[in-house]
Amino acid sequence: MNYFIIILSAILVNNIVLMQFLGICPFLGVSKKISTAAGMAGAVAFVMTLATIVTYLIQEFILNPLNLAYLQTITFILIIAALVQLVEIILKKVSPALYQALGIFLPLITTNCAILGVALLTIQKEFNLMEGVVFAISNAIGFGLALVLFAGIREQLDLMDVPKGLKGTPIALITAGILAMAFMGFSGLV
Amino acid sequence: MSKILTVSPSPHVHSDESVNKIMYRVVLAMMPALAWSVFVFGFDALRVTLTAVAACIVFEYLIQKFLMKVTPSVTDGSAIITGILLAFNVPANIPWWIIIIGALVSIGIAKLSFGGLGNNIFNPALVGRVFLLISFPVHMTSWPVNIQSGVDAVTSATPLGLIKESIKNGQVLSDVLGDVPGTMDMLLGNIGGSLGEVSALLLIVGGIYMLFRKVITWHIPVAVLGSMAIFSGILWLVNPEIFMNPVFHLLTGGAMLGAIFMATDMVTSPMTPKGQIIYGVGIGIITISIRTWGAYPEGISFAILLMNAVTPLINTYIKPKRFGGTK
Amino acid sequence: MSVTILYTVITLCVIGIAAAVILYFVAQKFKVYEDPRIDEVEEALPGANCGGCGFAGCRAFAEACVKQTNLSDLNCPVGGNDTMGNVAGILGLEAVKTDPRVAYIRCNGTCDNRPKTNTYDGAATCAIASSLYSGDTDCQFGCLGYGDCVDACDFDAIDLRANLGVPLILDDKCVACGACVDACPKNLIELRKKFPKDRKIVVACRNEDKGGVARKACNVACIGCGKCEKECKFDAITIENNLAFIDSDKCKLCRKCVSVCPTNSIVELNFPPRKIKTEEKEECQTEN
Amino acid sequence: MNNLKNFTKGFIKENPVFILLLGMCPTLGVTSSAINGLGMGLATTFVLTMSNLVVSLVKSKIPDKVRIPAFIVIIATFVTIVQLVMQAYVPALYKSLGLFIPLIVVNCIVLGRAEAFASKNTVFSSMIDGLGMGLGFSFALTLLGSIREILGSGKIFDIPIYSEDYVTLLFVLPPGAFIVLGYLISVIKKINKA
Amino acid sequence: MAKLESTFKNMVVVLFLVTLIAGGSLGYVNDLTKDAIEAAKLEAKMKAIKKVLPEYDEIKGEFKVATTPGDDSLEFYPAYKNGNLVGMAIKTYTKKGFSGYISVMAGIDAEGNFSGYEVLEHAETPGLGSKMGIWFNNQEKPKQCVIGKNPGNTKFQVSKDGGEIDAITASTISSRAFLDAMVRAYEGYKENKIEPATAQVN
Amino acid sequence: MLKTFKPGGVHPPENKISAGKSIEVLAIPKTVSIPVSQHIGAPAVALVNRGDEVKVGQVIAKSGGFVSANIHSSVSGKVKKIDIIPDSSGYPKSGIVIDVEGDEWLEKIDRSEELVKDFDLDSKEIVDKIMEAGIVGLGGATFPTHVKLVPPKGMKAEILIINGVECEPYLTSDHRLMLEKANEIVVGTRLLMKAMGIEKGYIGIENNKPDAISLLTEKTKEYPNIKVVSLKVKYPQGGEKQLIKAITGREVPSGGLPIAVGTVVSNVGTAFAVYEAVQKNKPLFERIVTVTGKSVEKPSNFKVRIGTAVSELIEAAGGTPEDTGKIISGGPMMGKAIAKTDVSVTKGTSGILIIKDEESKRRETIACIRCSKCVSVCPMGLEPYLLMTVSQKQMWDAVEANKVMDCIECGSCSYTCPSNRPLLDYIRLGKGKVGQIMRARKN
Ligand SMILES: Cc1cc2nc3c(=O)[nH]c(=O)nc-3n(C[C@H](O)[C@H](O)[C@H](O)COP(=O)(O)O)c2cc1C
Ligand SMILES: Cc1cc2nc3c(=O)[nH]c(=O)nc-3n(C[C@H](O)[C@H](O)[C@H](O)COP(=O)(O)O)c2cc1C
Ligand SMILES: Cc1cc2nc3c(=O)[nH]c(=O)nc-3n(C[C@H](O)[C@H](O)[C@H](O)COP(=O)(O)O)c2cc1C
Ligand SMILES: Cc1cc2nc3c(=O)[nH]c(=O)nc-3n(C[C@H](O)[C@H](O)[C@H](O)CO)c2cc1C
Ligand code: SF4
Ligand code: SF4
Ligand code: SF4
Ligand code: SF4
Ligand code: FES
Repeated sequence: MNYFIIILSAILVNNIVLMQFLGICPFLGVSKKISTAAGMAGAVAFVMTLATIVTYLIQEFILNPLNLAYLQTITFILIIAALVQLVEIILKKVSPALYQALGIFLPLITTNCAILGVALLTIQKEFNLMEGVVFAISNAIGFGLALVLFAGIREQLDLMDVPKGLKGTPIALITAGILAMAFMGFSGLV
Repeated sequence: MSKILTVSPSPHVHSDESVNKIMYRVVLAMMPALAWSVFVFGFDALRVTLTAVAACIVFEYLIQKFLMKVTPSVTDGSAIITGILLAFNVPANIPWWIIIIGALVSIGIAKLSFGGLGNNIFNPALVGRVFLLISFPVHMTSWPVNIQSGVDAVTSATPLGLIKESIKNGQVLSDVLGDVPGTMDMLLGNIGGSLGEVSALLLIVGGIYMLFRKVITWHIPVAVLGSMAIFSGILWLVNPEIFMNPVFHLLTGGAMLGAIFMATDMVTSPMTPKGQIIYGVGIGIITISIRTWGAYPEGISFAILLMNAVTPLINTYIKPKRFGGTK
Repeated sequence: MSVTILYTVITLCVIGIAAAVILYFVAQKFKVYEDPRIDEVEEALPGANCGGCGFAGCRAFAEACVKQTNLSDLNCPVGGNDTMGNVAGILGLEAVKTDPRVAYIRCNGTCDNRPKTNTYDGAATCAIASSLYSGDTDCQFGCLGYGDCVDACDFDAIDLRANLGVPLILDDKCVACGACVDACPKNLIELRKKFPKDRKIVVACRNEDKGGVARKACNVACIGCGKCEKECKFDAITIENNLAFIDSDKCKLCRKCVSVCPTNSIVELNFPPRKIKTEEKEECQTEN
Repeated sequence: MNNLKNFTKGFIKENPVFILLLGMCPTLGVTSSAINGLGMGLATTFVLTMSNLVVSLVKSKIPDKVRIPAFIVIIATFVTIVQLVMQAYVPALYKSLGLFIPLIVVNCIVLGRAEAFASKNTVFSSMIDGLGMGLGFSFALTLLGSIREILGSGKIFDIPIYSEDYVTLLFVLPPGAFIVLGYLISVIKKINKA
Repeated sequence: MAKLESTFKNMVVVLFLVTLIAGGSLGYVNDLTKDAIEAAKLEAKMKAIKKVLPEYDEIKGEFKVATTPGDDSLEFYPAYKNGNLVGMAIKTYTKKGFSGYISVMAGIDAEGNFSGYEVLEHAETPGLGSKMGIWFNNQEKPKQCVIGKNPGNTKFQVSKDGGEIDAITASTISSRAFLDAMVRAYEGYKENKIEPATAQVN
Repeated sequence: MLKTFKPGGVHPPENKISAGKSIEVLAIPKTVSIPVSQHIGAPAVALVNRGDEVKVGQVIAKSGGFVSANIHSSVSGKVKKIDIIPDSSGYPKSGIVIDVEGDEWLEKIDRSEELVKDFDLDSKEIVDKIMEAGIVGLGGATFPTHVKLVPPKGMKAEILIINGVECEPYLTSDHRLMLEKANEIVVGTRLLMKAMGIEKGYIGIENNKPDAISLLTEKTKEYPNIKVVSLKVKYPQGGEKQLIKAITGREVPSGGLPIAVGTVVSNVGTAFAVYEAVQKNKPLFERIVTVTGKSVEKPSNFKVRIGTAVSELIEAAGGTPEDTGKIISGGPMMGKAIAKTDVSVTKGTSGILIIKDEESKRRETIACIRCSKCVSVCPMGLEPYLLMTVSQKQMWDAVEANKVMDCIECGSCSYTCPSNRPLLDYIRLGKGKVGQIMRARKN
C-alpha cells in the first residue's frame, strides 16, 4: 500500500481522535496547556510505535501460527501494559531528561484506547510490519496535531467569557465537534 | 458646594471608533455583492438573505436573553454580518428551514456557546455553512441558474463543480475548458454558485472600501489570494491538463468572498501582521489542496475553519516585534 | 480438551509469567515511596482547593500534614475542626482546636454615612480604583464598593448589596479562607473569632485620620477618642493611629463599649433586643 | 439502603459519562444509533459487573505489585468472552460496534471501578456497583444514541419518526457526536445541580 | 484479610494462577462458541444469497476466481432448483467507494439479469453512500434500479457519466463504485458461466 | 519624509486651542501649598518650621536622597504650617503651606530679562548649579535632572535630544515657551551638552508647530552641532524612547535607559530652567501651565508659581465652565484627573484641562473583538488586549512574560479600542503587581 496514502489518511482524513474516536480521554484530559499536550503527544508517539511493532510480532509469530487470533485483546493489552512500565524504567535510566518531559504521561497511556486501537487496526487492515510502523507514527502525529491544536484553543478559551454552564468539558466537546467538522473538509483527499 | 467631578485613569479621550461602526461598514461593503445577487438570482436571493439575517438576530436576542441571561447585544451589527455571510454561502434556492437551521448553528453553537461577540474561536457564518453542507448535501449543492449566464436550465453546475467532475471522470482539462465560463464572466459574476460569491469584482469593491475605512488590513486577503495563486500556478505549470490555472482559482467559488469577508473576521484571525500572513497562506494552500485533491469541489470554508483552529497557536507563538527587542 | 485450549493456556501463562517477572524486577529496582496516608488525608479534606490553608491546593496540604508531627500550624479553614480532627485521627496526632473564624468588613461607610465627593469612572475594580485615587468620598480608608472581595470569594459568601457602598459577608457561608482579606486593597477585612449566633461587636471603621477630618468624611467614622478603650473591662480594645480596634479573641460581648461611642462606629450584630436591621437597598446618589 | 444508593448513583449523580467523563471513546464512537448505544452499554455492563465480582472475590489473594496486571487479565478475559459470544449470536451488532468491543478493556470505567470500588468492597456491593455503573453507562449511551439517531436519521431504534428528507446528517457523523455530548453534559450538570 | 505480600514467588504464582484460569475459561468459551461463530458467518452469507437469488433449493460447487493476481477474488455460488441451475450468486467488490472497499453479493438469474443484490460490507457515509443498499433496489424507480437489467443490455454507468442508471443524490462516487462492483460481478459471471448441462453432471 | 517612530502611534484631534495665547504671568496667590515630593524619588526634607519667614527662591526643603531634588519657596511670606495637604489622588501628602506677604526675592537671583549667552563653567559646576536649583524633568516624569546628567559608570552620553514635541493634545506650554524663550532654550541646550560633554544635540519638534521649528532653526544656526528636527505629528512622538528612535534610529533596549544607547532626553522647559538656574541663579519655582478646554472662556498659558491652587488658574482663565465634568492635570492622554481644585500646581504640572460633562464619561465597555487595533498602535510592540485579560485573570506570570514592564502608559491602546476596553487601567494594575513580584524576587 502506498505510504503516502497511509500517512495522509491517518493524519488528516481519518484523524484518530476527531474521526475515529480513539484516545478521547487524554484528548480531553491533557489538553489544557500546550506544553503538556506536546509532552503527551510525544509520549504517545513513542509508545504507540513500539506497541504496534511488538503486538504485530506477537500476532504474526505466536497467535496466527497457533490459531489463537481470538486472544488478541488479552495479549495485546497485557503487552501494552508491560511495555509502558518497561519504557518508564528504561527511560528513567537512559535519559532522565526525556523522562522528565514524557514520564508523567506514561501511566496515563496504558488506558488510552488509541494505543490498543492502533495495534488492533494494524492487524485488521492487514498491514505488513513497515506499513504498520508508518501507520502507527502517522496516527501518533494525527493525535499530536489534534491535541496541540486543541490545547491552543483551550488556552485561549480560558481567557474568554464562556457561559458558566458550558465551561470546561462541554465547550471543549463543542470545539472538538467544530474541529471535526473542519477536518471533514479533507475527506476524499486520499 | 462645588461640582462633583469625575475621575478616571488616563487616557481621558477616546477615538470615535466603535464596534458598531466597524460592523455597519462591513454590512455596507457587502451591499454591492448583495445587489448583484438579487439581480442574477432574483427575489430568491433577497428572501434567503433576509431570512438569514432575521433568524440570526432573533436567535441572538432570544438566546442571550433567556438562556444566557445577559443583556442582548443584537444592535452591535455582528449578527447581521453573520446572517448576510451565511446567506452569501448557500445556493439562492435553499429552503427556508435549512437557512434557519444554519442561523441557529452559527449563532447558537458557534458564537454564543463560546460567550458571544469576540469570544468565538471559529467563524460563525462558516460553521453554519459547513454544518449545512455536511448535513444537507443535496440542497447545498444544487445551484440555481444565474440569469445572466445565458444557460437555460433549472440548475447549473458551478465552474469548480464542473472541473472536479471531469477530473474525477478522468477527463483532461482541455476537453472541458469549453464548458467553463470565460474570465470576464467570472469576474463580473455571470456564473453559477452561492448567492454572494458570484461577482468577484463587486466583492473586491467591497474589500477596497473596507481597506479604505481601515476595517481590515491588506495582510489576510493578499496572503490568501496570493498563496492560492502561487500554489495553483505551480501546479498549473507542472501539468495544465489536470490542474486549472490560477486566474480560474481566484475568480471562482468562494475565493474572493472568503479572502475578503470571511478570513478577515477579526475575532477569529491572528492579531499580528506576521501571524495574519501565516494564517492567510495556510488558508490558500489548504483551499487549493481540497479543490484539487479532495472530495469537495470548494475548500475555502474548511480551510478558514481549520486555520481558525490554528489561530490561538499563532497568537501564542507569533508575537509583535517588541520595541527594544526581547531580553 | 482441545489443542486450542492448551495453546491458549500456555500462551497466556507464558505472557503472564513474563509480565510478573518483569514487573517484579521493576518493583525491586525503582521503589518510589509515597506515603499512603497522603491519599487518606486528602480524602478527608473537603477538596475545595481554595488555598485557604496556605498551600497550593488540598493535596499539597495533605502532604504537609503527613510530614508534620504536630498539626498546630496547619488548619483547613473550610473543613474546620471536624476535618482537622479526622486528619489527626488518620495520622495518630492531636488536632489543635482553633476557634472558628469569620470574615468581617471593617467599614460601615454606606452611602448614607459617607457623602460622595467625586465620581470614579475607571475600570470597576477596587484594586485599580485604589491605585490611583483614594476613593469617591473624603475617607481614604473606606470601602470602595467595587467588590474585589466578592470576586475573590469562592464560596459566594459576600454579597455586594446593590450599590449600598459596602458589601456584606454572609456568616453562614463564609469559611474563613482569607481570600477576601488578601483581595481588599484597603485592608478592610479581618478574620474574627466566630461567636455563637454570629454575634459581633466590631469597630466598623479603619479611618486613621484625625478626629475632625474623619468625622467630616463619614458620619460613623472612628475618631479615636478612646472612650471605648476605657470602658472595656477585658482589655479587648486598643487605640492606635486615631483608631480603635477590638480584639475578638479577648472580647466577651459585653456590649458596654457600644453605647459610649460618640460616632456609633462600634457595631453590634445579632443581639436579640437591639437588633439592627440591614439597610434598605437603595441606590447611592452620585449627583448632588 | 446503601446498596440501592450504590446502584442508582450511576445514573445521574455519578454517571460515568456525564459526570465522571470516563469511557469517552465508545461513548462517542458507537452512538450513531440508539441500538448501538444500548448494545455497547450492555456489553460494558456485563464486563463491569463480572469483573467487579471477580476482583472483589480475589482481591485479598493478589499482591499489590501485580494488582493492575491481574485486573487487566481478568477484565480482558471477560471482554474476550463478550467478543466471542456476540460474534456467535449477534454478529450484526458486533460488526457495527467494531473496534470498540475489544476496547472495553481499556475503558477507564472498568479498570477504575475495579481499582476504586471492587478492590475495597464486598462481593455483593461490588456487583451492585458494577451493575449500577454499567447501566448508567448504558443509559448515557442510549440517550446519546437516541438523540443522534432522531436528529440525524429521523428514526429511533430504527423506527422512522419523520421523513428522511428533513434529517440533519451531521448528527450521525463524528462532529455530531462531540456536539450533542457537549450540550448533553451541560444539561445533565444543570439538572444535577437543581 | 491480610493481603498477600509482594514477594517474587507470590507475584509469579498469583499471575500464573490468574492467567491459568483466564486461559482455561477463555479456551472453553472459545470452544463453545466456535461453531456458532462459523454458523453465524455462514448464515449471513446464505441469507444474502437467499435474498439476491430467485427461489432455489441447493447451492453447490461454489468456487473462487481471482480477478487480477494478488487482488481480491470473486466468489461464485451456483444455485439449483430441482437440479436445474437457476442462477448464480456472486460475491463481488470494488475499491472505488467514497471510503474505499465495498463488498456486494450480487445475484444473477438464469437469464443473466441481476435478480438482486445485498451490500455486505461498506464504510460509506451514513445517509449518503450508505443508501446504496436500497437505492438501486427500488423497483418503483426504474431509472435507478438495477434489478432485471444487466450491463449487457443497459449502460451500467451513472447518468452523469452518460450511463443509464441514476446516481444516489449527492453520492455519485458511491454510485459509481457500486456499479463498478456490479459490472465486475457480471463480467466474472460471463467468463465463468456454468453451462446448465455441465452443471447437471457436477 | 518626516521623521517618526515605529511601530504604533495614534493621532488624536490636536485641539491646541491656546496655541496663539502668549504667556501671561499669573498673579501671586494669597497662600501657596508646596508639596515636598514633586519628583520621582525620595521626598525632600523640610528645612523650615511653622512661623518661619521665607523669601522667593529660598530652599525650604532639601533633597532627601540620591534621586531627589531641592524644593524652593515660590513666594515670600510666613510658613503657616507643615502638614498633610490634598493631593490630586486624594491620598495625603506632606507639604509646606506659606502665607504670602509681598514678593521679596533672594538677592542672588538675576531678575533681568537680558539674555546671558556665554558661560565658562565646567561640567561639574553646571551640574551642581542644576542640583542646587532643584531642577527636575518638566516633560512630565519629573526625574531629577542632575541625576540624569551623571551617567552610570561605563556609559557615555553622545547625543542630547531636547524634547519640544508636545504631542499631547490641547497642551501648548512648551510651544509657547519655544516661541518666547527660544534664545534661552538654546543656551540651556548648550549648557546641558557641556554638562555631559556631549557633542551632538537635536531639538525635536512636531510638524504642527512650524513657527517654533523655523524660529529655533534660525536661533541654532550659529551652533552647527545643534540641529532642529521636525517630526511627524503622531502620538506619542514625545515619549523619549520613541523620540530617540525617530531622531537617531536607535532603540532603547527593553528595560533599559536612554543612556544605554548613548542618548539623553530633556524637555524644552527643562532646558529653559537650566538656563535660568545657571545663568540667572534662579531656582525652579515657576513654570508655564496651559489652562484650556473646549468650554473654557479664556484658554491661556500662564507662568505660575509652584504651589498655587489649581482653582486660581481656572479662575484666571474665566472660571469653571457650567458644563465641566472632569478636570485633568496634564494632557488628555497621560494627564491625571483631579477630584478637587484645591490641589497645587507642582513642578510636573504642564496643563490644566477642563473636559465637558458629556465627554468626560467613558463609553460602555464591551467584549474584545480581537480587532488587533491596540496591538498595532502600541508604540512598544506589546499586546494590550492580552495584557489586560491576563491582568484581569490575575495570571501574573503571563503578564510578566508578555513584557508588561515595557509599557510606557501612553494610553494609545485604550484610546483606540473600539470596544472601549479599559486596557491601560488593567495594564497598570498588572505593572504594579509584576513590579512587586520582581522586587520581592530580588530580595
Ligand atoms: C463527510 C462526507 C461524506 C461523503 N460521503 C459520500 C459518500 O458516502 N458517497 C459519495 O458518493 N459521496 C460522498 N461525499 C462526497 C460528496 O457528496 C460529493 O460532492 C458527491 O459524491 C459528488 O457530488 P454529486 O453526487 O452531487 O455529483 C461525501 C462528502 C463528505 C464531505
Ligand atoms: C530609577 C531611575 C533611574 C534613572 N537613571 C537615569 C540615568 O542614569 N540617566 C538618565 O539619563 N536618565 C535616567 N532616568 C530617567 C529616565 O531616562 C527617564 O527620563 C524617566 O524615566 C522619565 O521618562 P519618561 O517621561 O519618558 O517616562 C532614570 C529613571 C529612573 C526611574
Ligand atoms: C507617552 C509619552 C509622551 C510624552 N510626550 C512628551 C512630550 O510631548 N514632550 C515632552 O517634553 N516630554 C514628553 N514625554 C516625556 C519624555 O518621555 C521624557 O521623559 C522627557 O522628554 C524627558 O525630559 P525631562 O526629563 O526634561 O522631562 C512623554 C512621555 C511619554 C511616556
Ligand atoms: C471584517 C469583518 C469580517 C467579518 N466576517 C465575518 C464572517 O465571516 N462570519 C461571521 O459570522 N461574522 C463575521 N464578522 C462579524 C463578527 O466579527 C463575527 O460575527 C464574530 O466572529 C462574532 O463574534 C465580520 C466582521 C468584520 C469586521
Ligand atoms: S468571605 Fe472571605 S474569608 Fe469568607 S469564604 Fe469568602 S473569601 Fe473566604
Ligand atoms: S471591602 Fe475592600 S475589596 Fe471589598 S469592595 Fe470594599 S474595598 Fe473593595
Ligand atoms: S499604554 Fe502601554 S500597552 Fe498601551 S499602547 Fe501605550 S505602551 Fe502600549
Ligand atoms: S483594540 Fe480593543 S477590541 Fe481591539 S483587540 Fe485591542 S482590546 Fe480588543
Ligand atoms: S475511553 Fe478512549 S481514551 Fe478513555
